[in-house]
Amino acid sequence: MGDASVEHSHGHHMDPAVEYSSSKLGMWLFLGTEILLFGGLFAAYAIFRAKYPEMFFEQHVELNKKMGAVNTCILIFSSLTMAMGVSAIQRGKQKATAILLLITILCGLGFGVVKYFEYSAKFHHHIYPDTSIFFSLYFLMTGLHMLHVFIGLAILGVLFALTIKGKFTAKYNTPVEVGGLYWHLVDLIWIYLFPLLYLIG
Amino acid sequence: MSTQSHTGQNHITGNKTYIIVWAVLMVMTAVTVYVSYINFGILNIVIALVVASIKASIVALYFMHLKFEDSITWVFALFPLSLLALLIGMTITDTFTRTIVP
Amino acid sequence: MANHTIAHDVYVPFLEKKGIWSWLLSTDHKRIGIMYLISISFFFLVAGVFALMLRYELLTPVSDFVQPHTYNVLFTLHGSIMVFFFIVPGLAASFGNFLIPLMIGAPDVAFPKLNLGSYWIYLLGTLIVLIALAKPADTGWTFYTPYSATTDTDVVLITLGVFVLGFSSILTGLNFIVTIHKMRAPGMTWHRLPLFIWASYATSVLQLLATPVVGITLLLLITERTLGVGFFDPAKGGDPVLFQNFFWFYSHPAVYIMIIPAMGVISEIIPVFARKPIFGYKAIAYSSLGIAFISFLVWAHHMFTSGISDIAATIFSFLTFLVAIPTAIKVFNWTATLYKGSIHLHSAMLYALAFVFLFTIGGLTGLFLGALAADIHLHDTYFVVAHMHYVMIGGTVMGFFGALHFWYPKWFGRMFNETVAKIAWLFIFIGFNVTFFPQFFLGVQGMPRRYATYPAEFESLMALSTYGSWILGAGIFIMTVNLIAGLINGEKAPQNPYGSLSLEWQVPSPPPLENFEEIPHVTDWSYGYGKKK
Amino acid sequence: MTWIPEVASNLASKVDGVLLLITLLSLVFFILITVVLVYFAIKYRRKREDEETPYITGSEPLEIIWTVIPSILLIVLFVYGYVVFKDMRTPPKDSVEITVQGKQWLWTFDYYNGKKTINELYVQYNRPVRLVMEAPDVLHSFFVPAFRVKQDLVPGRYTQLWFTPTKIGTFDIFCAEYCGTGHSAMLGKVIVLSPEAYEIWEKGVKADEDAGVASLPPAELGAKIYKEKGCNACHSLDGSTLVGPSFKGIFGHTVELQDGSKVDVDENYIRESILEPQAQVVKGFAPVMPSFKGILSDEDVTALVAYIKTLK
Repeated sequence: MGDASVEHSHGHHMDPAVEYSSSKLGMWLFLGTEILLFGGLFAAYAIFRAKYPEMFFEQHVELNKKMGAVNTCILIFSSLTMAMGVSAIQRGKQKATAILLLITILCGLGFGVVKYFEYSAKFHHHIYPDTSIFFSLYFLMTGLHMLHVFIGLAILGVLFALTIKGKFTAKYNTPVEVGGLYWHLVDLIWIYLFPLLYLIG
Repeated sequence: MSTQSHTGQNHITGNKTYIIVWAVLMVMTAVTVYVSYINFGILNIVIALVVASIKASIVALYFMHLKFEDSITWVFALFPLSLLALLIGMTITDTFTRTIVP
Repeated sequence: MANHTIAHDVYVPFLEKKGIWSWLLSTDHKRIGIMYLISISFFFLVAGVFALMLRYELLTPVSDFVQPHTYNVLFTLHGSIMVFFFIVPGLAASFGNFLIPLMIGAPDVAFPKLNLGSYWIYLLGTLIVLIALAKPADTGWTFYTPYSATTDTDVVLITLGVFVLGFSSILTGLNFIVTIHKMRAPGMTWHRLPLFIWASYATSVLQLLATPVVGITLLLLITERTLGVGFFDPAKGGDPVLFQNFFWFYSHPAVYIMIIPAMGVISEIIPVFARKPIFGYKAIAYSSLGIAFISFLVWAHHMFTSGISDIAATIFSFLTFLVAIPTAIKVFNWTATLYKGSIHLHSAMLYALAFVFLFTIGGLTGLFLGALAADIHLHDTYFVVAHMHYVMIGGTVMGFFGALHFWYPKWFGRMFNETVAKIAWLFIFIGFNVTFFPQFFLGVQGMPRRYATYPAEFESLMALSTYGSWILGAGIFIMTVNLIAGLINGEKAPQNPYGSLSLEWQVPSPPPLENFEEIPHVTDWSYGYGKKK
Repeated sequence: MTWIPEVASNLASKVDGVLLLITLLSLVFFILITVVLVYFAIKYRRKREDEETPYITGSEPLEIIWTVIPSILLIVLFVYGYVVFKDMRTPPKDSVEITVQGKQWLWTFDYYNGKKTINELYVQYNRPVRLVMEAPDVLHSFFVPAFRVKQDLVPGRYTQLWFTPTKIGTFDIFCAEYCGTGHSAMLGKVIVLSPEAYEIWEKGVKADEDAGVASLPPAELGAKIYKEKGCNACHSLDGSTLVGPSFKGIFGHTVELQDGSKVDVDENYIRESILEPQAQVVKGFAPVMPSFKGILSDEDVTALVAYIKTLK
């Protein structure tokens, strides 16, 4: 390595193994931050759930359990396709990866559509974030989650475009894996939101 | 030139495993929805949260490959959770042990 | 080593390129560090001017300089800018950026582009807050509800700005943690790391994991004002004290985000100018992590009179005393490092010694506020103001000034006037104590903080404090002029003017673009001063 | 000037005990560190460039000593602080109960016998008092330095504190939690009366220090009331806007009300605004002023009107 061709610009090109493990660690750290960002809402939920059990019980019935369940299935399925997409690119199968990413994106969009119908039904019944503490929590938790879905979709869109262009191979696919981690977090948070809001209120 | 393969971290999980994991997740979702229609009182919350936690762990371990990660990743995956528990735990301790002034 | 460098390649200092875009688009950690340094110094001076205005108003008991509302706006801006614009990014973002790759033997941080992005986010946050100045908030930097939810000043924009700044802080912390884990040069084991790196690591963990909580808290405050959400509004079933719980969950660790890097700086300066190995390396290193960890457990000691439960207050009081232990350990170890040394009282060393002295006062007065019964009397009085400034100025700012004087030759390749620096130090040291020591007595006597006007019985001490602020202001002015003058016409700095063993001094001043010609192999720690037996 | 405010409650001396112990311990450590620091800095200062220094990297026994000794002392401090705190939080069963309301920016006190005062809390010497406190608007904090007591008032719930006054006299009440523009004007007094004087006050007769006040000229009496009853917290004399309209030059002017109608500020309007503040509120101000009915006598109101007339 130590030949005369060493140039100043070389510093930014890390050893690929280091870059790979750095990126992954970086994303895990970011997920930790995300968990604590939602943490404030989870803490608020815990306190008000304990303080006003009747309110939560009466009002959670207003939420559409079926739509929530459908969305849970959609997200879990998208997590599956995402994970399979990562495996596919690690084996160098670019086409399979592109298809799997596309399915994941479609699932994410589907989730958004269902959520849109849910929100508009709520507004139709004059239920807004300031209706009660419970609905404040509902709108803020699902709203913040929805924002993460959108960010996730944007990341997936970029990954999809780059996959089609053939940027990722069995040797270099760090962004796919790291982006996948982010998408799984979106699923992970929903796994908690669904029972907390729709099921046990 | 070394590639990722030397680290051993780049574990490729087979699709079979993923589909089993997915099936388990779907079954648990069904269970938790089903249980929500039966009134167990306080147990409903416990069941829902336990099921959600198992699901979340499975997603983290398999889909997110935490199972194959090094210890430092584990530390940074679990430490935020303990802080979250601290935030919730201590805020609740405060809120529900306050002196009620008549 | 120097010969080797020259023989091998042409030396291009990182400061070589000129032009605004060569800065704003640079991913070089040293340039980003300088951009942070300029930004935070600017805001430090601005908020310092606010402080001088506050003290000037308090020269007499009545409102004769500004009206109470203006006074309230001024202390809000002073606090918010000092905390969120200067001291939280502060040493971590400026010197952290500059030093971490150099000290661990890396060409840059792990994610250079993200690093630049963090700076832009910081700029975006400052921009939002600047817009908020059209109708500046009067809530105090703590934004306590319900006042912050009901005042008709602009709370939304300033909290949004702080929220954005939080992201900058999170991403910087993330970057540094990964850098320290993954980018260390061969042989740079954890127990050979300079203590500034340990401190930066502990700080980064706090930045990463505490900041999101204040982020969501401020978002909730914003939704309270815009969407009518009522988590903190008693009329809607909410709880104002919940806001304080959430707020301090971040803001107490934030105190350590501010002070731990300064502790790291002191641990670097003292051994060099005492020519002694740092005393109790492992104790200092692990106490940084210990402080960071315990800092998550003590937040409610800001709330003993706020209506939290007695049980919670008791638990938090106990945990608060725990944090005193690792802090005390550090002070003892720094002092012991001086023993049998060969001490050179360079201006950086003077700041380091001032740090130990003033921080000891700040730490000891913290005991009063941790003890339940005493805190009931002292809470929200000038005692708290004095304690906090002894920690923040006596600690962090002394560390910051020390770092400025210590690494100045390395960073800019020039020297400043040492005599003027010592004079400035004397002004700052005296001015600081005259300003803030009387405030301990004011607090014990019951003078509440955030008072635009005050009872006449406090006038003599209040006036003394104001006179002190003038001396302090003069000192900072002299120091600033001296450092700027050094940039323009200072002598060229040698590579290693103090004979330090740390890696950053083994490259030319200012360092070349990629720091090291070849990634160094580290064989020993950087504190091997003195003669081994 | 004294180091510490006077000791005027049973709790004050206990809190001072904690303060004293921490001060002593702090002084010991402070002097120890400072002396060692300065001594080392002088004794070992560099005399020659080539001085040799020993390679000392630490000492485990020392680390253990300076970890364990402070730890023990800290636990002692914690326990002492806790014991006194517990006292401060446990009001005796036989305390006199007084309801306190803190609002922007004055204090009102409601007594068990239906009496009501503003910014002046009357208590009896040597008899425990429990304050039950609430705030309708924002956080406030009730702080009496001479009693060493402090407690925030939180909207939406009641908080409490207690003390037994052990000294006859008048003591400052401060609002210690920032509450807006008038925060530093939210001051009051605790007036500790002897049992005899308290009995007279309870029966509604003016306490003796007020005797002679009635003989003041009306405008002067008004000026005194303006300060004592907390008018100054919301109504400025220099034309600046606080919570309420400034008194400067208001008399004889026409003001616009919230419904757009206009009214002349004359004796009757001022009288009504004091006794029934919500009846006709000036445009641009919130209807937050408390009624002074039963607190100010007719003479007092007349005196205030006379005073406001003088403010040109």
